[in-house]
Amino acid sequence: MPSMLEINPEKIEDQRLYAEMGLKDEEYRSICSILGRRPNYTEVGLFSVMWSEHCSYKNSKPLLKKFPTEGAHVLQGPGEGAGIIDIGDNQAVVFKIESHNHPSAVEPYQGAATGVGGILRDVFSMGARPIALLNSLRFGSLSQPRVKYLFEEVVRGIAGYGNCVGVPTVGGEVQFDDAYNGNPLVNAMCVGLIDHKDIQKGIAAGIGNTVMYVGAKTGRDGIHGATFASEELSEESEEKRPSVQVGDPFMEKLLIEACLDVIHHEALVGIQDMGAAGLTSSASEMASKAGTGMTMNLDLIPQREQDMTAYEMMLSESQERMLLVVEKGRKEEIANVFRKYNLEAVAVGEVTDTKRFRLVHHDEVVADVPVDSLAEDAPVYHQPSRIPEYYEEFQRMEPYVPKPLDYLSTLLNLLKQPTIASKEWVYDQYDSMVQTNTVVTPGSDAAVLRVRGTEKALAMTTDCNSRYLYVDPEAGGKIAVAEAARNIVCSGGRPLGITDGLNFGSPENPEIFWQMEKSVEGMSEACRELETPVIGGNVSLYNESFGGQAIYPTPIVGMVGLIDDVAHITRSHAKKSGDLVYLIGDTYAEFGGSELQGLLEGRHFGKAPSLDLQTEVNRQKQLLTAIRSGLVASAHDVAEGGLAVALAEKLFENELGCEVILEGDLTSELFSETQSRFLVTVSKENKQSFEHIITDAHQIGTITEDGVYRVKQDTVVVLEEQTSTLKEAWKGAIGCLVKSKG
Amino acid sequence: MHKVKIHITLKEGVLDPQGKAVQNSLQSLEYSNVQDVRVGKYMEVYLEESENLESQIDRMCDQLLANPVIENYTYTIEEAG
Amino acid sequence: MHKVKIHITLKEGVLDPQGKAVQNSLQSLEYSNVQDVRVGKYMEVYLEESENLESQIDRMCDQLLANPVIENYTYTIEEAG
Amino acid sequence: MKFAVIVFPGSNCDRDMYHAVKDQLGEEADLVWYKEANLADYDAILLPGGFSYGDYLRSGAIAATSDIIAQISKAAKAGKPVLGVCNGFQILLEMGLLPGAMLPNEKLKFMCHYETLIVENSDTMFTRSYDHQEKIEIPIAHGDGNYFCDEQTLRELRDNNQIVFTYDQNPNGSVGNIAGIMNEKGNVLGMMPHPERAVEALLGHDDGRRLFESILTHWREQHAINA
Ligand SMILES: Nc1ncnc2c1ncn2[C@@H]1O[C@H](COP(=O)(O)OP(=O)(O)O)[C@@H](O)[C@H]1O
Ligand SMILES: [Mg+2]
Repeated sequence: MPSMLEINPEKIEDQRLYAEMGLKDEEYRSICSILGRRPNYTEVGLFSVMWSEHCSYKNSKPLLKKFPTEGAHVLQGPGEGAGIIDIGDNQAVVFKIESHNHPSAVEPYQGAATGVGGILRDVFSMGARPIALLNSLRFGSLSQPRVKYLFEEVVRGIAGYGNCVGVPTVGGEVQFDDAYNGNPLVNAMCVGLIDHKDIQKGIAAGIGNTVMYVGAKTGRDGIHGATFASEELSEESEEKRPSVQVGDPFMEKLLIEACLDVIHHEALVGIQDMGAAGLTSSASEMASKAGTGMTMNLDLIPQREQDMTAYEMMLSESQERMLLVVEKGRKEEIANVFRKYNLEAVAVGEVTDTKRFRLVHHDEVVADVPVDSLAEDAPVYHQPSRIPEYYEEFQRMEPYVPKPLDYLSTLLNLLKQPTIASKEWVYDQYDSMVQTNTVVTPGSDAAVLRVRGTEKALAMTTDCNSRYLYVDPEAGGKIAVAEAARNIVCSGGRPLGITDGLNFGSPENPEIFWQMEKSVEGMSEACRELETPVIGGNVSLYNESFGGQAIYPTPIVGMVGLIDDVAHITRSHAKKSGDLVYLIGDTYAEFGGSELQGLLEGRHFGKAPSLDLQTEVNRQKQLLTAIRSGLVASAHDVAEGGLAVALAEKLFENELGCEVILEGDLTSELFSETQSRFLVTVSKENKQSFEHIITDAHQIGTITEDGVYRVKQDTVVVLEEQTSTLKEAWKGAIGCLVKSKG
Repeated sequence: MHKVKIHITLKEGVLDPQGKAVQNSLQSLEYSNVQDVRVGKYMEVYLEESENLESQIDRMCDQLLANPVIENYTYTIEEAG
Repeated sequence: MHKVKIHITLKEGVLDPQGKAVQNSLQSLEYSNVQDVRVGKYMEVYLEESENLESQIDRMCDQLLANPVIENYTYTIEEAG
Repeated sequence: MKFAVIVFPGSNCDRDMYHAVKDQLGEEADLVWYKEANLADYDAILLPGGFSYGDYLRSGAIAATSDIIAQISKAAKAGKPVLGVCNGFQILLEMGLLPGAMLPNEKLKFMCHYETLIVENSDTMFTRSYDHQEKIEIPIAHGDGNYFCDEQTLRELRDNNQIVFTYDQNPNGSVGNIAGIMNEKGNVLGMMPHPERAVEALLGHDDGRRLFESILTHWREQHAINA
């Protein structure tokens, strides 16, 4: 019973009560030796949340070190609420991704909504105005009623929160695969814009300064949320959590405006959101970063419930709360800023020079531990890693080649796969236009927002094809980064950097740890070659379903790019008939992990498509040059479903037709998922200049007026259908699956 | 025919932002004697005769009408024309 | 202290999209004996003692809690600890 | 001309409205926080979209009880143009300045995309720059945009030419395909679609621009007469 504060330290040790909070025996012993005594109940609680994977990255730290994090334009790398990259004119872009997988599995609406709320706070606590939200979602098969429910509620939750706070949700991705049946993934990304001079830090500097609490009152929500997020989902986890966190986007909206006001107040020293592990992590991290200590009087914490214990208050994950450090004697001025928005800011503590984290409740010291021991001294585990049997087998296999097929019905089936089908059912529920900066709304390769008052624009996307990562985590990791960059480049942007959301199974399983290791290595290499440093991210482990089945390795890449001039903004859709269709890059028979393989075989195996990073970099540079020279009418990367699908997607928006002539093995030409390819349209006048810049572009056909999708081999028509028929299949597929019974 | 009146309320301890907003609004409208407000749902379900009516309603509530993670429900059954 | 239980329901003749959606879901979950569903709101308002309690509650409902164009309300008053 | 954009707690299209007037129309505009309002000096009142008070209880209901409402009513009575968009429309309904009420969208989902509107009445201070029955592209973004009124009210709206915009393809179940209505006097307009989101070709369409231009032209004429 967590509320029984007076369970004495001896009993905690004797009955190993610390284990129930997620601490291992050796971790408990190490706490005893740090303190020179046994910790009391509250203190065990503090350590248990701060030393959880979610807060300490104890299993993933050694891997995260591999990421390149530096670059000429990086103003803030990993470590603060969100990373920051310079975009010129004394402005910068701030972004970060975060997972809310486990809460969403239990209560999908609130889980997703509070995920959005949390990532927003990470961004505005840096002093940035949130300008866009994206997300990346994974669900099991839509034929299962529970999955349908999760999918509908997660989307509704994201919409409910994002729409209310007035930050447009401009993009994302959704994939469906049996690997996520018991464990959906809900990752939310926020992008913000900031003037250099406004950049804030979460530090508790200045001995004697005042610690202030702002926002929603503390309730008993989500106690042990952080440890919960670090454990495998079990039947009991539904019981374990007394109450789910409920989000209040209205409160968040007030907090955004108030915090963006208060950062201009000279008495503000530091500001941080209360995320996972609530008060404990925000307070101890702020002090630890400043090299100070902190004392808090818990009687002063605004409380929603009666008789809350110190343990409950410190571990509560009530939403919409912020912690501020302000100059001594000036709390009234700060409180006034918040009062305008009907928010209360209350003094709850003081910065000390003791380097200790000291909590007083009802006139008693209820915790007194070294600050760094919470925030810095969590153990680091180097988990053993082992190559999985399945991977070695996949590597030994002969290349998978699909049996001969009917091209048209294959294309129709692919377009109806929920992973490929139009995501309009999803993004129509998101307000993608509020703030009136969205130039390219969902439905193209990347979303694009202009930067008001300048000629510039920002392109942004989330990407990760976890099927490739399953068959080959290293190759898949590279591809995830490269694909994100392709989407940015196709939109006319230069990739600036990434934030990553690492979603994996249990790191204590050596084969899973191997997947983590290889994914990170692949991503790191791609980031180095593409010059997109990792400026922040999030780790979500133990994503396994009831049966202990781990999800596919899913390291999501959130990427932002800079478009120098709004005139360069390019969309994926073909614009007009008569334009020439080019395929950039060559095609090989690569089907391991492909949509077609999934469709025909019901599973994924073999080798992932190969990726040559040098080729990738060169093509992206050339394409960007051509776009900036005004030579490209539309650009789209070739991804799931291969050229046949990419071509169809190009025609839908304006219901145009095409006549394309292909040579060689048509199954591969149409459906292979060879990497580093782009499909672009170019107006006739620009033919020569375009071909001059792009060295490996093949003109494969033209856009036509008649609204017919037509592919020929030599002079023989091999695939022909009305674009509108294809579009109908693609557009309605997800809505149909959601509605259908079963 | 039966008319089933179902009340769905948030479990204790679960944040009720809507209730709070209504409470604040009432208080600022000079109803200063308002102490607390909780907002829930009320449904009227009209059901044809069936066996095991109660267990059927329980299942409906558990499966669809209420979210057992954060909500409680109660109901009463009346005869309806 | 009083606990006021307020029921707010849509007037007859006003379309109830939520009720319809719930009804359809129930029917598709094999509760084919469901004839009709109406969804409304249920509020619990805790009030300190005051004079003219009933007329106060009426005013609250008219001013804020219910929209007379589309909704009706009823309430009951209980004593609360 | 001087516009007041009223900001309630939870408004979120306030800046969009402000930019539409200030940057696109080139007229004066202020963001006016609901607590500190004195509206006497303004020539027009704009109620922006968003989720005032979280849209808890009913969209717009709580905002419609705040102190500033009296001043908005006063401005409306004085004949000043009052435009409520989306949540602003919902507030006007809850205030009783316009008849009817909003229900949740028929499909119970929030929707955000462009819709084709038909200008049913181009003889108003808000729509004089449009042609009668002209089709225009304006985005919607709402969860509770299903306009309801009883038959009697609908008849009156029709008889008095108070229906200003209808949807070409009804997206939300609104009675009579109604997208926007005005009061009898013609100076208070409420509409669910967002004209302030459609004032720049860069963002897709600029059909919304003429709505603001209409208000300005009307005001200039009035002033020329009065002066
Ligand atoms: N969960 C989502 N939220 C918002 N937009 C989405 C979501 N999923 C997909 N989209 C949008 O749909 C379009 C197509 O997505 P996708 O097929 O994943 O494109 P790509 O393969 O080019 O990354 C993109 O514009 C994307 O932003
Ligand atoms: Mg793409």
